Amino acid sequence: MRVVLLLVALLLSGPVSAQTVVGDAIPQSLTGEPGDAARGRAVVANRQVGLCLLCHTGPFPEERFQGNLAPSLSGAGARWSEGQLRLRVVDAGRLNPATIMPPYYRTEGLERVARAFAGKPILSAAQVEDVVAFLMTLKE
Amino acid sequence: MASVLVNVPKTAKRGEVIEIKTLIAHPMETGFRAGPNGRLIPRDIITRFTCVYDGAEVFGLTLTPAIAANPFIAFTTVATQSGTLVFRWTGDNGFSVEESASISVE
Amino acid sequence: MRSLPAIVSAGALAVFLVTWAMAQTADPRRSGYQEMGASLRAMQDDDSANPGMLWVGEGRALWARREGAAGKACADCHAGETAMAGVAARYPAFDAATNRPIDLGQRVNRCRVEQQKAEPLAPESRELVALSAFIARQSRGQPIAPPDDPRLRPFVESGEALWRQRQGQLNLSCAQCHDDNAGGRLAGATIPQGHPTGYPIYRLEWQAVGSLKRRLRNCLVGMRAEPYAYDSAEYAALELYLMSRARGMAMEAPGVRP
Amino acid sequence: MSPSTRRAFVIGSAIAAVMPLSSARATPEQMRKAIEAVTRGAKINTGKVTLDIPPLVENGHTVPLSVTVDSPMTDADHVRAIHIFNENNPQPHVLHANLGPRSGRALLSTRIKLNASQRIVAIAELSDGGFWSGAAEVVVTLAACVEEIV
Repeated sequence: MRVVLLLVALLLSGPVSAQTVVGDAIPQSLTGEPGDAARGRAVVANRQVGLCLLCHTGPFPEERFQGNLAPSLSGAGARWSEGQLRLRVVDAGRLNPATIMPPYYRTEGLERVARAFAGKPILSAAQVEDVVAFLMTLKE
Repeated sequence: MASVLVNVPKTAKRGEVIEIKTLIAHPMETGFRAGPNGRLIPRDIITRFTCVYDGAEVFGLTLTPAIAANPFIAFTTVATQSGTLVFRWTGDNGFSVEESASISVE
Repeated sequence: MRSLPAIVSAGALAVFLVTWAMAQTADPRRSGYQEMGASLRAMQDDDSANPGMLWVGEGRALWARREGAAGKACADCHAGETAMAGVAARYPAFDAATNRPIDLGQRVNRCRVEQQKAEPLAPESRELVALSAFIARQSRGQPIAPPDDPRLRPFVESGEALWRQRQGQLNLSCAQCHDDNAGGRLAGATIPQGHPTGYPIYRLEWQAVGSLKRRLRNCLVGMRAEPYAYDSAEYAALELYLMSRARGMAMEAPGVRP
Repeated sequence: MSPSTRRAFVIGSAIAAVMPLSSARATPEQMRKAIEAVTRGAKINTGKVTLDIPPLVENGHTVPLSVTVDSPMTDADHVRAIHIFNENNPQPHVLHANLGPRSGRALLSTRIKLNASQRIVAIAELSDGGFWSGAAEVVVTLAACVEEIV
């Protein structure tokens, strides 16, 4: 058990773990585990962590002042597969280089990142999985 | 140096209601905010503003941390006679500023 | 000397005329002033309610104060409330001594060092911001008029390149928000087009007056990018590009912005 | 400044800077008690008081507010005091102003801080001992591109 934990720690200690892109999707979980939709909802709604509602609207009746720069998150889980959502969260720029959507799980190829954030992705692998799990619940 | 702006009409007719506007530079630190070290920044606010005109206090305001920084206070008074309006702001840490403006009443 | 109310109404009239003229030519550019609610517009419009005027007043006092080994005041050379009219509308300008553009605050410091024999003021210090506000106030209503100096052209171009460069952990460029998505809502805030019409501005978020550089710094911090040093060539280039982009728009200093 | 102390990186949320401690917030109940402390339990009539405050506030740091009271402001019939209360800042009693017949009109303008959308109440104390009130609902939006505390 101790050995396994150590391996996980090593894998997660790098800036980002490897991802395999297949078509327009990342089929495999970044952590090897399914995410938690409730935690994912909290990440999406948090304006300091997920930042999502600065640009997107979504089914968050308790959240005032959602942005209108990007499509509504409602129905995301019906429009896209889990793997497609994962790639869009990890690095939407791979699908649309001009997107304003930040790359949530990429540390390479960024310019002049503030010292406090250098080498760190916006979300951890576990947070990405939680967000993907939550988005998959948005069927309408 | 506390920076102050008061706007009082130079002249008025006797009995006319005049509007007075004041601004004063002050941080109005609430005492509820944490500084960069995580500790609360001590309260530093103006607590009282008065206007004395023709020997009487014609307006007074008690301020709390909820008043915005660089307080703006506007009110009215009746032009009674030519003379001086004296404005005074007092507050935490011995803050005390006085400014005056003269008015000519016909 | 003209009375202050006369200057105020002349300035307000000029703002109106420039804005009106722009409306006639269907200029799509909008000042951040136009994105604000009525109460904040009223706060800017009334000099006896605009908190930025506190800084203008401090700047006026500093303008008249003797400084440095030369014992000279700014007012000894530039007397009166209108001596600097139009000047802020023409900065940043090319500085032959350093072969690069300098902004208004840097120009004030040049005068302090060379004429007053005084220490330069720190960038974004209360004194420098106050002096800048006093100077910029004298250009209110005048059209933004960056100098047509060929030596500035490469800096305008590098400023535009910086404007379009993605940066920070969020990988955003200025242009993505303020060109492509201006008028949209970032959470509760309407994204302005980013014209430097009101600087220095009293920003409610700061509860103080600050320069365009401080505002640019805010955006960089928001993008999670490393801010430039205050006296860097990058800010001067960005300022220069923004002034050229806003050419002809009316100066509003001291503006009020959320 | 160490990274952990920065409040930066926040594109939204001016709230932390205004009043960071959620435990320090007042409640509608505390506002009711603060009002009672002023009126000493007297009946509060609705009317006469107009509270002018923008329904949509762009930054809670500085919210312009005006109160006018319908009163002749004579020796016999005038407003003695105007109070402002809120239900969500750390302290419910925001200010009180002393007025009198020499005010000419019952008018007060100032600017306050609001840490969230909430209800604001203005109460006027008249020379006959009566209390009158007016209220307004205010929605506070979040500032964009907030700077860290310097």
